[in-house]
Amino acid sequence: MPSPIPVTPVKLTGKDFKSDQEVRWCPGCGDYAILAAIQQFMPELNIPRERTVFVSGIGCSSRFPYYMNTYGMHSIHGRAPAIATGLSVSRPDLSVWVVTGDGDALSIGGNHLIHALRRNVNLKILLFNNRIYGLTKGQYSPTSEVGKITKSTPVGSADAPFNPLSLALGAEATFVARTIDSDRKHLQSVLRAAAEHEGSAFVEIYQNCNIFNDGAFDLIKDPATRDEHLIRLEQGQPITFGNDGRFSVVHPEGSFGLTVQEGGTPIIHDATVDDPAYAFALTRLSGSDLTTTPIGVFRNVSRPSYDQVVQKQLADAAAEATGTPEAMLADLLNAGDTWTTG
Amino acid sequence: MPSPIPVTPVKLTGKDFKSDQEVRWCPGCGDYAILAAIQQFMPELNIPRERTVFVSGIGCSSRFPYYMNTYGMHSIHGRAPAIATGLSVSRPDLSVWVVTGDGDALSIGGNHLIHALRRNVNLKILLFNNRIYGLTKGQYSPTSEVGKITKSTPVGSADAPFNPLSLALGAEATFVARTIDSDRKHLQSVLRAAAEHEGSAFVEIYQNCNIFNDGAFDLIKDPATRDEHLIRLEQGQPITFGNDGRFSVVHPEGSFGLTVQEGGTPIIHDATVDDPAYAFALTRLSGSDLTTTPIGVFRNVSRPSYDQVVQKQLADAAAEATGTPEAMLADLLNAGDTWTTG
Amino acid sequence: MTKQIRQLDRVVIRFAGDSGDGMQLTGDRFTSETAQLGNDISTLPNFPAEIRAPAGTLPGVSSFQVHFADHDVLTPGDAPNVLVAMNPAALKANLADLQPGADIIVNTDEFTKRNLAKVGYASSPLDDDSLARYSVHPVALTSMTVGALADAGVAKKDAERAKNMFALGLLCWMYSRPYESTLRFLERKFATRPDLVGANKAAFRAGWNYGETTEAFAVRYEVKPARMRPGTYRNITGNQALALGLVAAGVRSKLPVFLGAYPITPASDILHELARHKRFGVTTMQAEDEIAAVGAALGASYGGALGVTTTSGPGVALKSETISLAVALELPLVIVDVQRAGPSTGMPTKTEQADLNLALYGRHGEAPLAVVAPKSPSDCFYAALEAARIALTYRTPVILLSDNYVANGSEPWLLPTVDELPDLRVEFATEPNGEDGKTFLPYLRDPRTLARPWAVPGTPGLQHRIGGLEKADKTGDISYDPANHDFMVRIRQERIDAIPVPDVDVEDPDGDARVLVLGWGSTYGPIGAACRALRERGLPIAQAHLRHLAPLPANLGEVLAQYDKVVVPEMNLGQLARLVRARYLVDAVPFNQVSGLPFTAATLENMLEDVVKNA
Amino acid sequence: MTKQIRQLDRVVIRFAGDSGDGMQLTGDRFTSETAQLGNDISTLPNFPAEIRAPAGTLPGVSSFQVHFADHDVLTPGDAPNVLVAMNPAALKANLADLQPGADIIVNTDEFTKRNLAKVGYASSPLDDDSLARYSVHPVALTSMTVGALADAGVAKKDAERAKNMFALGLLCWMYSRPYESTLRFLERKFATRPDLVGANKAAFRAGWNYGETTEAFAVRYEVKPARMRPGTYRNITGNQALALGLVAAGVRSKLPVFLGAYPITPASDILHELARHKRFGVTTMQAEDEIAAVGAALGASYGGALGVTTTSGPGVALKSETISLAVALELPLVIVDVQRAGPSTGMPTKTEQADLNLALYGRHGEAPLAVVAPKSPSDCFYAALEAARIALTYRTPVILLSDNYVANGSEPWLLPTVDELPDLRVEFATEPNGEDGKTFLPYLRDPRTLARPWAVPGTPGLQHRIGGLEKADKTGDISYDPANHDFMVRIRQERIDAIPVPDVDVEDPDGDARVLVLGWGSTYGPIGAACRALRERGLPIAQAHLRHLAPLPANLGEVLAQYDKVVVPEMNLGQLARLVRARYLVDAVPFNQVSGLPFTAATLENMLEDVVKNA
Ligand SMILES: Cc1ncc(C[n+]2csc(CCOP(=O)(O)OP(=O)(O)O)c2C)c(N)n1
Ligand SMILES: Cc1ncc(C[n+]2csc(CCOP(=O)(O)OP(=O)(O)O)c2C)c(N)n1
Ligand code: SF4
Ligand code: SF4
Ligand SMILES: [Mg+2]
Ligand SMILES: [Mg+2]
Repeated sequence: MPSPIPVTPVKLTGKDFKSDQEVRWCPGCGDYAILAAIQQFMPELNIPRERTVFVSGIGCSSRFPYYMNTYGMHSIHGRAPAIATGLSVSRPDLSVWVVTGDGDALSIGGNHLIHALRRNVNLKILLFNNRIYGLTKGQYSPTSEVGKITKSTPVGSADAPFNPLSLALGAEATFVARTIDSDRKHLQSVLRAAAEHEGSAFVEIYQNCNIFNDGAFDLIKDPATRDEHLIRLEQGQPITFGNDGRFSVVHPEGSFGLTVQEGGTPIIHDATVDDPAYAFALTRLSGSDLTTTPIGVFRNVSRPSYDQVVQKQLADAAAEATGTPEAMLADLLNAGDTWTTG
Repeated sequence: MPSPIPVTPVKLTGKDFKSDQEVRWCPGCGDYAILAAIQQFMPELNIPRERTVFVSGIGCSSRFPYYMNTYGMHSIHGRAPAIATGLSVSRPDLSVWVVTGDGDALSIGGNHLIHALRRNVNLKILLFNNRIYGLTKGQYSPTSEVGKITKSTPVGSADAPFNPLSLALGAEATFVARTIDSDRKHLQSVLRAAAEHEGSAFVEIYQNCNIFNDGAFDLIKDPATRDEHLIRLEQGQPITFGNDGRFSVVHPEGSFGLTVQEGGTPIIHDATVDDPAYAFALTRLSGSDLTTTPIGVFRNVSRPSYDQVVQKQLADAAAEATGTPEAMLADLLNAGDTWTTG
Repeated sequence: MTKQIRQLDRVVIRFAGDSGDGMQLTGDRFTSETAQLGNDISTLPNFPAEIRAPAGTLPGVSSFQVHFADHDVLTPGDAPNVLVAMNPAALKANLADLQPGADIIVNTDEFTKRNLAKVGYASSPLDDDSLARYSVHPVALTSMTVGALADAGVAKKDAERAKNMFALGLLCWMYSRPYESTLRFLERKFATRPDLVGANKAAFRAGWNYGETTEAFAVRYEVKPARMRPGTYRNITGNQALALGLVAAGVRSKLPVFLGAYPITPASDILHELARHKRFGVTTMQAEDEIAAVGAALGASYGGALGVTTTSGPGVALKSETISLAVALELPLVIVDVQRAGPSTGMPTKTEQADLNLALYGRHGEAPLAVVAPKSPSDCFYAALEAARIALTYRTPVILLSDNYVANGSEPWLLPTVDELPDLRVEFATEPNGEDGKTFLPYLRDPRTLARPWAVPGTPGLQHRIGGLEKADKTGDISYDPANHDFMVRIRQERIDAIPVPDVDVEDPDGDARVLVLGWGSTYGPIGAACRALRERGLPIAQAHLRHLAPLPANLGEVLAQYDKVVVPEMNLGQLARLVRARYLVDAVPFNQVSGLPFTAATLENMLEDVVKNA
Repeated sequence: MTKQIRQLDRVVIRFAGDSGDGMQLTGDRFTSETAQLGNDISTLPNFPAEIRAPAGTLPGVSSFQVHFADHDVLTPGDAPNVLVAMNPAALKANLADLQPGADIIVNTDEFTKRNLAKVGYASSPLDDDSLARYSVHPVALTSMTVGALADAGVAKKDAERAKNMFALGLLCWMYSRPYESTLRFLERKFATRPDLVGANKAAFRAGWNYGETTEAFAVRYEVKPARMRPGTYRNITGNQALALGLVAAGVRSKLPVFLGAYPITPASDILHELARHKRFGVTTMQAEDEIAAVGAALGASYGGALGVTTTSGPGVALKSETISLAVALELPLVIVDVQRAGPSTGMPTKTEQADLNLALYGRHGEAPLAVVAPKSPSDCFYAALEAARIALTYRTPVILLSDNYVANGSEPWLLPTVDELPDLRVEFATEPNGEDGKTFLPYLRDPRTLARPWAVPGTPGLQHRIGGLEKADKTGDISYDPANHDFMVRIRQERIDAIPVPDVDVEDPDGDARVLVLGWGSTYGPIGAACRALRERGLPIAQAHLRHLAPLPANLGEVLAQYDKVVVPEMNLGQLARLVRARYLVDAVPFNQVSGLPFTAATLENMLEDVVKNA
């Protein structure tokens, strides 16, 4: 099916996507890097700015739309996927992006998120995961590690976090990926794949909150440790990492999960396998501790989007319709048992 | 840790668990069988009736608490897990059960459900899944098959359903099981395992709504077809089914999922493996079409319950406390910089 | 045998039986036939919250009341003249509502020991003199139906099920109703089961013939057509009319309609109805919950659709936060609240008007919006159009307060032509509106409507961002400026207050009334009937009925000032009364009934009689 | 050099700087020292919504105002006498609020070209005559601090950061504040970084010495202690006091406190504070959202705890449906709404009183509950106890309407002894209460309180089921009976209306006022200050302030009737005014400011002067 989104007539640049609003995150916040990466990336899509909409909830990350010279809505806490669903379903000619945080998407907004994924609404959902509530000044979030000490949990949080990608897969997501604020190229490669995907694309972006959870992802960012912990998934490539690729991600016989081994036969990454069990196994490689953390596209499979089905139902109905809307309305009003007096 | 729930001094019977309220489901509704099975089962637990609480949301299924001679709350749509969490966490001496429907738990209540599971709150959650909205007279639900024709979807629903067990596993559930209204023995065996589990136990019960979705589970209930489609999971046993066990559930080499094969080497069921990838793979065996549907306990692993951690934090704080609450309060009020005038 | 034919001016019939007895269908058919005869009608269905409570029990009773007359009727009638009781439960549950002398047609087959015991009848009321005050017609409905269908080739269960058609046939004979449309209806309904078409038709005819031939019924009645405004009519329920009004709003605004809804009694039928009209470009989305439903509708409005969400009280409560966002965004949005009895889950199938406060005040911060209410089933059509008009023209959320009584009740509707419906076309912004000719100011207001421009995504050059944080006047940028906030809070209120709405009409035929009854929404019928009855008795009384609750009609203060006494009957504890007291400092006296049932005309007549006599 | 010492009766100082400059801490310390000196105090912090807006910008300015006096003060002061401006943005953002002649201490080091440009200063205001009306003290705060710490062994960045302590030292010298507690505080705060303890102490001393030695400051001031009721005091913010009130309610009721909360500005600090008091058996749960938070609190109440939930307006909107359930269940529940500016996200760090309507009416159906509001920071303690008392005694949800102004403002609090706090013990049901001695009737009411029994799970023999469907009187069984519903709706209203609350006091010292100012909540301070000022000018005026908004005090009608004119100042568009107008048909005149800022006493004084003179 050809995309209903028109192509931009003039080539745009990253600068075209900067709005006139002053950016107001804390100096050093990872959100800056993500913003810059996205602004630079957008022209690639050849979508006119006016056909692009960013919808966000509430949180530091959710300030994002203000900084993009596209249409945008900074909505309310947790509800961006729901609002974006209405927009996307009714306007197939738009490219609709959701920007959200770990609290916004997974705490208050968890239900809308999983339903958007289940429905496969044509949304690109970017979850800026800093594992903390930034805007409300540092409470733990549903992605904070167990025992996290924050203002609201002075002796440590009592609950296990979500693994956002596992949750997304459990919710039947068709596209699931992870990337990092600090790696612009990787971030953009993931966005590229997400943008090409028809249906919901769920992208977790690890983002540093240098005020309330500084260094949360240092293990996989710091050049000194990064290579020993970060696993880059590449379609069709064996999954290895570590200095000189000394670690392999292997699939032990009889096991359903994956483990990391020095040497060994790495599995070949294939995000397109239909059974989500593989991608699910991949998501379990990393927990809160990040020791073996895959980034890249975990799953990328095709299933009709909600938007497509709804539009098809509308088109089918329209095709059967005869006469002007006014005439049809007159018929509708006069339908059923009527009688005339006079 | 010894259970904080006392043991009943006198042996109870199923009749003791019947309340004086007239049961008001449609004649033939699967809810009757579930009710009878649970009433018969409860005495086994040796828990006094007054220590047992059923909390439900809204829906046909959610009428359940009225019929149990225990404490009970028929709350509001979707919120039972949240309300039960507050009760369970603050009252470790109670056995708290949640009764919910596919709409109640997975549509409006999806967020509370996944968070209760993530936290591992000590709740036994029974989801009566009839794949339809019964109480509101027959709209499709998040477990209805794609293309379902209902009052709200006259040309078919446009969205893929949840697999409730996959979702639960994606949400870090520690105990996940499935059973059927019509198989009392199986139902009770699953309840037994759920009751023994410390933390959240999530049990999906296939339930026939003979008014709005009659026969939804006939394939796995009808003696003529049942044995060829229903897979009974038994801990430590090979997973086979079909007449004379002619089908095996096998784990093809290199695969992360499971498939069904005539003959072949069946895998041995082990619900206690820590990696949820196995249980997840099991849940993918069955989709909306029920052709190969496992029932039984999919996953049963141990992780501290939210209740335990919270109680421990309270106990630790109490252990450090000195003096009467009144004296401590006086100290608290007088803490920090004070000054006295006179 | 020739039967006597007696003329009546009005009749109230109640069909009552078990939930499984098909009473709603029976009532519907009778109503439809009656409508075609040209009587004026009003109906009131009444069914249990349970889908199918245990057969034969009191909570399982389902009933349908129809009032028809040779003049215009305003209510479904207070006390039935005729009760059709399909079992002992139906008899017991409804007896107290009957007038003395009423006809009771009972299905004797169901008066078994077991069934009697189920509802606590020690002995059969048919056998003692407890029904002496009524005119009882015992009819073996089930067995006669089964007998009549002996050769119809259907299972006994199906034959038994057709007993409602037997009853309908009998009633149609009694009241001289035409039956062609019912026969056609049966053909449509059972299109895939020709055997059932035959069986049901046969049962209907058997009932008719039974009336014609048996001696048990000596009299037939006729109710002459009412003199109604000439035109084409159909019978319609409030929920249907409301759905059609939304479809019409789409056609007349040339905008796609997007409904985000989560099922809830008694609003679900609007979703069901709209789901069938995709050919009009109507999208219906069953959302995961009420918050998502209103969110999706708001998202669609943002994209240039007419966003609508339908629900009942609990749903409005959940939607509050998002409605507050819609107030801040100043986008069109129609929120339909089909009220039911609360608080909490309350009595989902019963009626109430207790969400007025919620509609007016149920949001955090100062978050004003418009509120309208329909006064009758067919008026739901026009109320929906009016809600859409205000939403689209003034870019504001509008709450439409229907209730279970109008939603499920029905009445004849004089069908409008499409042309006479209001033109709801809107203009989207397409050009920069800044003084420099280049800037777009999303919060620059139209001086006439105080509405901001509706610049939908896809419009080149008008990219802008909106959100829930306070916005600077004109630019819409985030602003924490104190003076700006004060200004924006006031202008949001002002723009609602300034919406021009029609003056409220006062019905005071002789102009000599000293008492005014002020109502809103679904109480229109009973209040009107009570006023009419009083006037007929020579007691002058004036009636004013509000369609617009926010803003209030400009002339309301004046109207209230003209009367010595203002009475406000409501199915709540006095919410409108409080509003007008605060606004006009008028000692408006509330009269409240919060029983889940509509006022009867008699209740109001009694109360108002006292007021008028003491005024 | 000997300095002149001048006596003042009151001073208002505002510390202003960048979000990263530590102004809140500086203000806090100054306040604490001042409090210990025995002055009466009131404070007002004011910080941006952004966590850390770009350095040097106007939106990034954070300020803290403290008003201290030798007499009791009611507000943080209208116009500062002294402004400490750490950079050009701080100067620009605050200048308009100053009195002519005010002292301005500026950190000249920050007045660079770049910083000036950031806020749109073409040239430095220090160099032209734009500050001629003020007494400007240019101080090179940063470089002097760095200089003073040259040998302190800390990094330059840390040295620069200590400039707020230099400023504090200087101000402490100017106003003759004791500094021991600040030095102790620094030791505690930087316990793990002895180098920073030293550096900050040194910076503080350097600031002090700078005042003492430089010629730039010729005068020192003294403000004598206020005559306050004897006792032990501490300085406390509203949020802290509220949290302590809840702890106290737990201790005095001997019940565990369960807080279900979802973080939201400006309520989060109550969660933070309560999370630290587990030793009192206080459980705090950070829930997944507001609905879960109130749900968990209600679940805990059902289990016999004092269930509490804390939030702000958007959260209350989301909780509405569950609060309605709590109304139906008749269980104790305290809902704290720390109001902020709305609608929608509004201005989260600004104050407002616009949730009164929401608290009173924001639920579907007739769902009455009790509403109380604190009038000052320390009063939050007592308001929390009162909310708990009503919730526990009358088994009802209670909404406590705090707001950002009292929540973050602070004042000295005369500490109560534990014994004088109300006894909140409750009795759980333990025995059947039916006439037969065997049945348990969960909705049989205590004739005195109209409360139903609180039978917590675990109580043998009292098993019962409750829910949101309408309940039969006494038995609590599901009931659709019309008369029962009408009864239950009315009794739910009646039981709230019948809660005995103290009469409202009127402050009318000479008894000759003809104008009454009626307020509620956080406007107490500015209204009181305005009334006092008017009286001092010989203009009589009466003040009444409501703690209870539902039910209203029994004597309120009488009180209102005694005055010719009633004025209701509110930080909303007239919500209380509408309430009393409707209830008492009194022409109460609203006076509204919805700017996100508290009223200044001067604003009210001007307005009231007009009213009094024209009354
Ligand atoms: C209904 C509602 N509840 C709570 C809040 C307060 N709030 C704003 S953002 C936020 C969480 C922010 O965390 P996250 O989504 O992780 O975003 P971040 O700031 O970390 O980017 C909360 C609780 C709100 N604005 N609205
Ligand atoms: C807030 C709210 N929204 C909607 C409803 C209406 N409602 C009641 S039950 C229900 C769904 C029932 O489906 P399910 O949970 O599957 O239960 P079942 O009746 O099938 O057992 C709905 C939508 C409600 N009571 N409250
Ligand atoms: S608080 Fe954290 S997430 Fe928010 S802007 Fe600052 S650094 Fe970024
Ligand atoms: S509607 Fe369906 S689920 Fe509900 S009671 Fe009837 S049969 Fe059972
Ligand atoms: Mg975050
Ligand atoms: Mg269901």
